[in-house]
Amino acid sequence: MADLYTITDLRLSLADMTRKPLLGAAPRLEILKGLDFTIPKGAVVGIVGGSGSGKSTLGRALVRLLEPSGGSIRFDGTDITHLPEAELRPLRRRFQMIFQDPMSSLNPRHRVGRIIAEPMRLHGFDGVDARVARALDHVGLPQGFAGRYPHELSGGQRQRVGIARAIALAPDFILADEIVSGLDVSSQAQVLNLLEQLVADLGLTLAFISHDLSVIRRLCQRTIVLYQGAIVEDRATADLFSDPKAAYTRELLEAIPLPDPDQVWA
Amino acid sequence: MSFLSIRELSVRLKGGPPLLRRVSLDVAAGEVRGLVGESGAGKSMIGKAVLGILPGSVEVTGGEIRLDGVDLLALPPAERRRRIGATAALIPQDPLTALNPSRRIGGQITDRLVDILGWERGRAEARARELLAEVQIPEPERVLRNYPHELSGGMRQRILIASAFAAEPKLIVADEPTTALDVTVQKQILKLIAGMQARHGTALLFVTHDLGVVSKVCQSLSVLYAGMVVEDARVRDFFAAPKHAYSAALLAATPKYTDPMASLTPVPDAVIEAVRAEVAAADRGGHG
Amino acid sequence: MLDGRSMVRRRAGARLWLSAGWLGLLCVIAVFAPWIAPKDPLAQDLFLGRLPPFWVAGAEPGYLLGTDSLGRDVLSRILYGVRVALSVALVAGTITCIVGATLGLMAGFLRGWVDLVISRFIDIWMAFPPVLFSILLIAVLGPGLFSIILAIVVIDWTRFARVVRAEAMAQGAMDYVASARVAGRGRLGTMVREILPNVLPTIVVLLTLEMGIAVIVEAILSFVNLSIATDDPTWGGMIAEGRTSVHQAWWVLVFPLVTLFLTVLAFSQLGEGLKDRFDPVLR
Amino acid sequence: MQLLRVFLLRLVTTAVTLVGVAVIVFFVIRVVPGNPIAMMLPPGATEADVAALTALYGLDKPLPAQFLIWAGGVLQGDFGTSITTRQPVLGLVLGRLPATLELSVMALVMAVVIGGVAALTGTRRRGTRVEGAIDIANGMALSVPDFLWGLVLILLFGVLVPVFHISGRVTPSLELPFTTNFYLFESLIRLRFDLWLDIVSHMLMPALALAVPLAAIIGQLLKQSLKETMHLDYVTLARTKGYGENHVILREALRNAVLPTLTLVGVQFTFLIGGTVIIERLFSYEGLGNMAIDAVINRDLPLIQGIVILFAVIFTGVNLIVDLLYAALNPRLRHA
Repeated sequence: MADLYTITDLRLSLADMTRKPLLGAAPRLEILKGLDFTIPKGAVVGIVGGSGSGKSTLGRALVRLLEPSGGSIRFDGTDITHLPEAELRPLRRRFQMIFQDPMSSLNPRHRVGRIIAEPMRLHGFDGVDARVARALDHVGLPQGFAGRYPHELSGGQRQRVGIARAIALAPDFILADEIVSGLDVSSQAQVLNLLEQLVADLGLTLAFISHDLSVIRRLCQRTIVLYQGAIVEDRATADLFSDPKAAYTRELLEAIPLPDPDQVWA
Repeated sequence: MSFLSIRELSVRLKGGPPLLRRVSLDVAAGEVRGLVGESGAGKSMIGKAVLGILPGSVEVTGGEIRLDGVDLLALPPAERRRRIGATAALIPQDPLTALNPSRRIGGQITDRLVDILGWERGRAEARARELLAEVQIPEPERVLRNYPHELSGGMRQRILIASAFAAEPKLIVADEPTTALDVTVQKQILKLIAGMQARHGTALLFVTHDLGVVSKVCQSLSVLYAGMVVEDARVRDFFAAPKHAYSAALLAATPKYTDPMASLTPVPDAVIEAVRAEVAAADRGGHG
Repeated sequence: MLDGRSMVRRRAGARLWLSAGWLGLLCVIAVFAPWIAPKDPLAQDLFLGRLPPFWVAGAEPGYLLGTDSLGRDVLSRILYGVRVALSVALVAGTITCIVGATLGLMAGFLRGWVDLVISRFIDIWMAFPPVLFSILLIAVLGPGLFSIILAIVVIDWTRFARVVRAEAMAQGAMDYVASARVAGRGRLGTMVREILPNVLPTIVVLLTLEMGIAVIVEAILSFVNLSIATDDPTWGGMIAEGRTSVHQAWWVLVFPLVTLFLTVLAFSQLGEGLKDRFDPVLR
Repeated sequence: MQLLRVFLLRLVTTAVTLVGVAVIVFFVIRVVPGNPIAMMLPPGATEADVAALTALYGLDKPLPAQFLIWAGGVLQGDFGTSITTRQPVLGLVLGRLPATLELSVMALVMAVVIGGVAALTGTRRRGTRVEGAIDIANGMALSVPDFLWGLVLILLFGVLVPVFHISGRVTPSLELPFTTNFYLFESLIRLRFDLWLDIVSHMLMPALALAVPLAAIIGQLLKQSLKETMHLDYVTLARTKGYGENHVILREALRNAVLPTLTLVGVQFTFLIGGTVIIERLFSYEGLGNMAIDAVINRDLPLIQGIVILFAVIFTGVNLIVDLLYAALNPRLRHA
């Protein structure tokens, strides 16, 4: 299988303004410290790590919301590492993102129908209304929701709108950044099942960022474990769970409280 | 005898729908009881009612909350406040917002001891040092003079735990105390709380949405749906075989990496409908 | 049922209709002033100077609200004064709003050097005392309606720019802006189609507030005798005259003052009312 | 280190701002059509007057050169000579400054007290009619500017119930033993309470007119800030410790709520000082603002420039002080 993403020595640093000296440049804060990995077409890859691991930064670099400071990101053969916004725009249809907080990522003053339709209009799709209807159908929302505002929906419903917006563009790749962390377990299960179904039906490539290994276990074939901006483990999910190699992965796994009073949790 | 005893507690939004529907539960001295439910189920509301910190927009419409045998709801406000301050404490959810940014750590631990319990300042400060050592904070002397922003999130959570145990309360309400933390830190903090609870023999009301956490720290639990207790069980019995269909579905929806295909099962619509009907029936019964 | 939101809405509704009603009435008066006004507002009659309003002993019939020291009818002068007040409010308010909001939106959303330049200008503008600045400008430009409008725009654009800039910055940090980028929207498109609708309620409130301020600025300039041609009736001019004779003829000050007060209040309440009514999040 | 960096950065931007003000005030008066000399001279001046004045101010030179001459003078404390009084501008301006400063500070104190009490009362009685009444009063006070409040006060307390003076700074017939122009301050120092009362009675109305809008802003912002703070976890935690409402508001919430209010109050205080221009006119109060309007009417160019620069220095100074105060009160910056 060909690789959709090839990431080589990816580095990203930000200026640390809190420690800027009186004169001269602020010291750089290394967020990503040289990552190498690939995402094959059709794969479902989990990216896991604690807070400060750089997983969200990595996600935003993949869809070029952030510009890396070193290394390269190749998307389907094209080097997008430093591609200017104007040249990036036609490519953007092909990699989409679903955000963690649907309340903030859906424009509060636009109706759901417009939120889903707008990206398609930008990319010159025809028959947009029919496509909006189909996208709503795909994520299991009734057609009437097109006329509602985001604040009129529940958390799980909003997240479905986020998914509908992403899949409506028929992208090759979707990045899901902690999309169930704000939801209750019952909506969590529903959204995950939906995503699993869509990925299979539409043949999508998915990168799923989460702090929750249990969710990754369910959804992803391969898992990348990040710790303080570096990859500590990158393996098939089943292997990673049965025989974790990195000390941090082991620590993560052992810390998870299973719903089972007999679990040894030392 | 149970130290905390809630009987038929009903709370509603002023002029609005009920938030708690005749909730009854007991916490024995030294026992840890989990309060579980999805958001909006009313689990935090129970903790707030016990501690007398219900928001101004809600009102208690009936029932009693007996703390050490005394019905808190029957006391005048000032007396109730003093009594709660002297016998109960809160471990809050978010360590980043639960410490006053403009006051030193020391004062925030000792204030209750000095102002409410009338301790001498020196004795209170000695107690604070002792507690910080107990929650494994290095250099307690220095930390007492720090402001919150100078400490990490994990340190702040430890300080809040120390502060909760300061007056040797008989009951502590822990309101999702680890939800904001990474799993690895969560484990340390849960172990710390459990250890302190056992050593001090404190009763603990543990509010959480995570059944995994409940199975680690609690001896009994109450499952809530729409402000109603649908199941009240010992932890071992519950995880072996939940009695109510809704709690069984909740358990099935909980992620479990050891058995991925059997976890994360959505709660079936039929179960939701059934439990809603149950709530409606209880409401009718309550009014009829 | 005692629902907090519905109570807020009822109060908002009342003030919206009251203020819109008052301003609507002023518009009608402005258009039909010559037919409504009982007297010629410029006609002087020294024998009828300082007549009190109709309910006070010594009043002349026909002069409902009395006369000023030159014997001019107070009521007619107030009615004619509406014309200047409203044209300044609407024209100056709108232009100031467009200029200031555009600059603020650009500074807050585009950031970078655009923000640097605009912010520096805002800082410099904030270091001028606005009243003195406007008096100075009128002195330089010469009196007249156009000068007043220009002075208001030149001085008050920062009111919009400052607030809109801050708001646009806050909105720019929201994920819906990032998601517009992911969808492939350009910067200008994002600014106009995504950010602007979210900043609009703030702009509307500022706009109506500014209309009230414009009326006041005109009054202040009339008060220091620098507004439009001196004998045209303006509320500020009447107030200036009323101030000098307040101990002899309070009505010359009171009636234009009350009119001005209500108008300014109506403009600001209109803005608050509109914001509450058209906010989809509140609705 | 952080504090020092913030301070130095602010100092630089302040300097840039002041230069900007100087440039603008200089060119606005000259670039716009109209002969500045003709503007400066009273009507009836002769050709010779015009020529003499032109040479005196170096107005025959190109504009940038003129600016440099003027700016060079300003840096050495030479603001030129007033056309109308033939006295040095600096002396005139500094002579009036105390009157305006006393008025502004008095207004600020009144605004803080009124606004603070309103905010605390509104928070203590939140959800009741008292809070509703405070909100309505705040809304009214906020939407009507100082000029109108001044007129309302003149009518109410100068005409209807004439209890306060509505004109001047002090009763003209009084003998003034003062050596400085800080009358309010000096009368206190000299224990001349009779004079002090007279001065206060003159200042009260203009100061109140200036204070009302600012009081409303403080009341509204601080109350909102307090209300938000009251929902924070550390306040809730304090309640569970057994503390009552007053303690929680004053000790836990107030200090943290004051910080966000403070920065806005700084800007608003400069608006208040700007408001003295028209309020002094309204109450015939002999301060800087009243002098400024006279200067404009008399086309006294050097005096106008001097006053505008002085106002700009005060405004930027106030903002600088507020920023430093904010840093000093904020433990995050203080102990960084």
